[in-house]
Amino acid sequence: MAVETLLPSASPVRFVAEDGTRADQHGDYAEPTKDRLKAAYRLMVLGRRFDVQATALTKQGRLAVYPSSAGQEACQVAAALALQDNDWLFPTYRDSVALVARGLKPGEVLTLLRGDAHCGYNPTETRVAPQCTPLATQTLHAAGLAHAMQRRGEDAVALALIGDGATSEGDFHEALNFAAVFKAPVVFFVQNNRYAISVPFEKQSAAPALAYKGIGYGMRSEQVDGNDAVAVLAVLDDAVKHAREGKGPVLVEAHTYRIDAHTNADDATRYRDADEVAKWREADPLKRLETYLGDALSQHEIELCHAEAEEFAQSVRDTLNADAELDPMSLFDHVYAEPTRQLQRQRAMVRAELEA
Amino acid sequence: MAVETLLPSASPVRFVAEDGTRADQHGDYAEPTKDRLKAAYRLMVLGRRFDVQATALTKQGRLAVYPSSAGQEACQVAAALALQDNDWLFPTYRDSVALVARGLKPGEVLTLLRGDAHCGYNPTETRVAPQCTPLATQTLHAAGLAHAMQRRGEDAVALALIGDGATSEGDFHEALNFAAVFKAPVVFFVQNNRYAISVPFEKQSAAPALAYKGIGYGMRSEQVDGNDAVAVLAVLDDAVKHAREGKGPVLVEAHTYRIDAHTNADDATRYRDADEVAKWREADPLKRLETYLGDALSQHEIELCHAEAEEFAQSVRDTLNADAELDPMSLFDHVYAEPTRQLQRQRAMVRAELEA
Amino acid sequence: MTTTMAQALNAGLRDALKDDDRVLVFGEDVGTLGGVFRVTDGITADFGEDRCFDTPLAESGIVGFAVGMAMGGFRPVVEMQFDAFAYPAFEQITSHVAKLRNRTRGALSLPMVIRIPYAGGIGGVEHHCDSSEVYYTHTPGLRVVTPGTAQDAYDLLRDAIESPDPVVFLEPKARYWSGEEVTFTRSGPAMDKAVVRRTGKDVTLIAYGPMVATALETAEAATAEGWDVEVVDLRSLSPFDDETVTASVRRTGRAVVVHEAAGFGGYGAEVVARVTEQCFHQLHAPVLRVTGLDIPYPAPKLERHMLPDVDRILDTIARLQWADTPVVAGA
Amino acid sequence: MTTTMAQALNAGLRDALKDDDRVLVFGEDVGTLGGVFRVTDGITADFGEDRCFDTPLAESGIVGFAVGMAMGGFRPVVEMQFDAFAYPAFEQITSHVAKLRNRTRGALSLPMVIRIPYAGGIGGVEHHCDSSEVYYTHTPGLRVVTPGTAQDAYDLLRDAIESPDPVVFLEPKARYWSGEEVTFTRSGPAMDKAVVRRTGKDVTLIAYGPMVATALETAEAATAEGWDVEVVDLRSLSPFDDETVTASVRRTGRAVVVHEAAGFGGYGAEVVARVTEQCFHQLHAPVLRVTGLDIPYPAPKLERHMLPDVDRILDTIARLQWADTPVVAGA
Ligand SMILES: Cc1ncc(C[n+]2csc(CCOP(=O)(O)OP(=O)(O)O)c2C)c(N)n1
Ligand SMILES: Cc1ncc(C[n+]2csc(CCOP(=O)(O)OP(=O)(O)O)c2C)c(N)n1
Ligand SMILES: [Mg+2]
Ligand SMILES: [Mg+2]
Repeated sequence: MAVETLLPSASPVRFVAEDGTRADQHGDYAEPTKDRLKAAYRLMVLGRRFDVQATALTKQGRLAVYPSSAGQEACQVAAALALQDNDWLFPTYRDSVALVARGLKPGEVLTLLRGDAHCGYNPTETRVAPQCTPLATQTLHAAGLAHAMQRRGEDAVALALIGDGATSEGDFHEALNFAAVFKAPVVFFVQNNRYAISVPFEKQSAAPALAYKGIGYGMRSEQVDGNDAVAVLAVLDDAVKHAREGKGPVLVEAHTYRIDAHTNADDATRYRDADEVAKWREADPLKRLETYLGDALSQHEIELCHAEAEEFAQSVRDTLNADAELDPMSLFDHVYAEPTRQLQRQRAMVRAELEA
Repeated sequence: MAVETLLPSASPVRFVAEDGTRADQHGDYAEPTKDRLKAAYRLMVLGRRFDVQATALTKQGRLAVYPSSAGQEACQVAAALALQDNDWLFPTYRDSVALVARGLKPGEVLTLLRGDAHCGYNPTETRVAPQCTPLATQTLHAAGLAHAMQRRGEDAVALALIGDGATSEGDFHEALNFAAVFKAPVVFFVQNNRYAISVPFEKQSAAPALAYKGIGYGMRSEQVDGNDAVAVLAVLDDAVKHAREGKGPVLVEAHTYRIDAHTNADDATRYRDADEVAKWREADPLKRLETYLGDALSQHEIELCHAEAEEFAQSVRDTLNADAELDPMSLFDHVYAEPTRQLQRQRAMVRAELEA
Repeated sequence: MTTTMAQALNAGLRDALKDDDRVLVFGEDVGTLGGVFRVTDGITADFGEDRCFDTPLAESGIVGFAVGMAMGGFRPVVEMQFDAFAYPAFEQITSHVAKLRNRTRGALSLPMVIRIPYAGGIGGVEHHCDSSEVYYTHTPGLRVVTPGTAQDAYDLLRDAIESPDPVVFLEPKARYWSGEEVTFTRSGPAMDKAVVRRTGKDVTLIAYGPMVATALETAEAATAEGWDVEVVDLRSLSPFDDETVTASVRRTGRAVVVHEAAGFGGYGAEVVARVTEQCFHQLHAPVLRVTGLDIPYPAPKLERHMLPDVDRILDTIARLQWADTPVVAGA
Repeated sequence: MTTTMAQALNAGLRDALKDDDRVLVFGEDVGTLGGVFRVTDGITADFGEDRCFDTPLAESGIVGFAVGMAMGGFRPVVEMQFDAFAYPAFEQITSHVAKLRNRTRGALSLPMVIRIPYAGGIGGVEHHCDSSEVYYTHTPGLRVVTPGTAQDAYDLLRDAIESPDPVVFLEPKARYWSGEEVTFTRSGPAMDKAVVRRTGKDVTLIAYGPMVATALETAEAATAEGWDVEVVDLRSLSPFDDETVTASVRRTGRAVVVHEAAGFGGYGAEVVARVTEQCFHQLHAPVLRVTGLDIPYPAPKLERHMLPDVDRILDTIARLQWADTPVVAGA
């Protein structure tokens, strides 16, 4: 009923201005420790390098498709850092950098986009759901899983990533409502990168901000500058804590920007100006954090991060340049727990074809 | 962006207190004229009588099922009165009284519930969409139709009725969003009667009120005491005007109560207390309006209303007691504009069976 | 003592809840009310709100939430209130429920049951009477079963809940109130087996769900025409039990498939196609179908013309070229 | 000059927009971008945002909004971005688009087209390659058509937009870039007619959409085996053109149906069932199916094993009991 406590801040939470200086627009949010910020920095460097590498690999045909995270590293890294090992992450196709930040191996992350299999990692072990393509559907899974954890008395939170466009889908609405009614420990984290493929946010929603949807479900909500890693981490830390303490779900919207095209297959020049992109390149989250950290981050540390990222990129290349062994017979393995008679017959057919 | 203008009043708009005295909780809303209120009164008497009659007819097996509007007459009558002839109404199965108030013939209204056909009236002529069963789906049709009218330069508004439970469906969310993005002249009117069959509002939503959903779409919104006919009419008049003037859609939530069971087939004693129902019977919208109108409504006028209602009930009985002629051959008529070969064959089969 | 199908389902849910505390029942009105068909009657009272509860009114929500619950170790049994009201959940069912095991190469499984009261014959208004089986049977990764008897309602529901695969459990709502002696010992055939409900030597009637009783009635009536009709109840629509069905058709040499759903692209087409492929040279006549009409489900007062009945089935049996002079059906 | 299927569709949309100002094109990314497959390329630029525009990202919303627009006198042509992303609209399509004319006894009609790029063969990741035709063909009230050629893409789309009935228009996305000489004069057969694409006397290959080209290739390859293969392109999946198909099968006495969708409960089952019923005594062998496997659509690197190809079709033709010694397929 406390209407005010459900509305987001009137303007996006910020700790750091665009030029890297301190901005005091963060209400009661506590600033993350320098160590945490440095950890974020390291992962953002790694993530960006990974992203560049993956994009390059599409040009060489080693990846079928790649939706870049460029410009959204603050959001994706913070999403991973805000979670503990036993928490669950529900990512979309866009969120490969979050998976890398969560510690998944590049080969595992890229299995889907390379076209080898639908999911390259074990969700139970990693506590990362398969990267989700049918938009917004994963938000319901996150709510259900969070509720399951709550029932089992496990101290685990679920964080669902979702794009601005996908918030228009009915499933997003149903997920927010279920989560709020069941007080499930889930954080819905909208990366509003201003585009759904070619459709700008203005055509997607007439809301003052997507975070204003929270109150309609009785859910706490917040909006944050998505290119300010300090702010995103502070807000997500707080949201995850809120959820973990059993106080209910939280909706967080980060205002950010998709620097690259939707995927390598897309041509963004068809629908937006170079000027707009250039402007947002200036708002680079990585540069901003680096400036803000200033002396807290030595030149040596920066170099170490980049060196590690280069090594990581090399390992990405190595992994992707080796062809994975794929067994056509595996097609029939996990349709049901046991293959049906019909599948056994079809397997025999394919085997015979391969042996012919 | 003007956040405040999008939020509903902090408490439901009211002109009349429960005891029929004046209540000043209506902000800037203008009070409808006495003539309009008397028209509303007349239709509420008529609607209530219709409702009682329809419920009785289920007991005699003349209707397959009937979802009663008892307790919601203020909402349903106001919905009809707020619209002009060329406006469109999108009702649900619950809203037979709104259809009666709109001037549809009882036989037309009850065709669906009698089991004769899916829709008993001509939507194009009456500008009333078929009563909708798949919950929330009609809200999208209303938004689309309103947008169509807007494009054609027709001065027509669409008003979609929907229950509290149905607001949980994804389609409701998508409809609000489409309407807001296209600035369609549509009013979404939620009759929050506190139950979705057996499920109380508390299990349906954690929102402070459903009207708080509006801001999440950038849509004007309001909440109103649904048992105060003066307030409902004032708020809907204003909402329809807003939409008609091209200022965009409006979300209105009326707080009311479903006095009867979900339908005659339901047993509400399984899930709610007699006390609760008794309390709400006291909040009767009809009695409240009658008291409020006081001397403006003569005893003679009241008697005339009741006499008209009795006559109307008689016509309902007459219509329903005569069996409609149903031609099985009509089954094949409107599946496609022209019956396919397959349907022609099936029609021949049924005809042969009937002639055998 | 007779148990109705609704009661047998209720017993099945109760026994499953007792045996396995990962089992949860939820959906619209399944809690305090006990469901609009009373299938969950008394369960919340007896097992607590924790095990059987109402959700907000959103079918995609219910199924998607159940997916998350199943990922989190539970075994959700969810109810869709009516056939057509499962359509909002279609994306969740098709893109997730059916595929999650496959997408994760077995790392995640979804042991969940989606109960759907389906088909007509109860005088329901529009959207309350769809026979929606094909939408599920054509979707790899789902199991689809449907009981034709109260005993099977119990047995199949227990099996479905224990299955490691997601199961769409179709309940023939017109049969909810029909009763018989039911034993709660689970001695029945496996979930994916069809059963011969009545033996006969002239023609095999293949039916499922709401049409099993109609098929048995027809078989009785057919004796008057001198036809000895065998009745097979499919029980499992996906996977299909070829063995039982083809064995029967090979014996009889003739077959008719019966269902309520519209015929075009209906489940019967699959039955005809596979039986014909496997038994072509034992068939004396083409396998025929008796199905619902290819129209939206009619209003209550006309629904009887939609539904296969004894006469329509007998008429079709009569067309099975008994005369040994091939009659060619016109185009 | 060759025109690709995507270009032919673009031309069809343009000509429809020109001829009838009630026609509107909308959906996700169809405006400025011209659609992810560029089918609507340049249309917004040339006809204005008023005639071709982007909507919010919600498929149920798009279809439901289109229903309202059609009730209001427009003729919406909406795009679902990919097959599996039409599933959120399933309730709107099944319960409203298919039924509104029927529910209102003809008072309202819904002249609208739902364009859906479908099927695989383009190396798309999961959920981008479903062959979802059965979900629509089994739903009375919908027309379902699918072009196999660029010429038909133009002709069928124009017909679909002019149809008084709602049409699900399935575009075989793997064929978007395949081209041929196209005339924009609409001299083709009616929307609900199948066509014989190649005459032959030994066996009828029945195909549609993405498999028409594969069927024609197979027919060429079959000459090496001495089989003279007739190829029928169905074009209209619902309603079905019995006349053309059965005339062909009666001539050849053998038939094979080909489609990409999973076989079980697939569209091919309906074709087998009705051809068998109508041509039983002219058939020398059961009508066989070559279909996708009964598994979720595989990842790109394995998709070729899913899809019917020339070899698999030839193998199946070989099983059509040419030897005149009946070979009984095992259970
Ligand atoms: C249900 C559904 N509809 C359509 C698509 C096709 N599609 C893939 S990504 C995308 C845009 C998503 O935009 P947004 O949610 O803003 O996420 P972003 O890509 O910007 O991260 C669309 C339309 C889909 N994957 N799922
Ligand atoms: C999509 C869908 N799901 C379920 C139902 C079954 N059903 C009919 S009415 C109803 C409750 C609706 O409650 P509410 O929206 O509050 O409207 P009310 O009946 O109270 O007017 C339910 C669950 C339906 N008609 N449509
Ligand atoms: Mg986006
Ligand atoms: Mg209600």
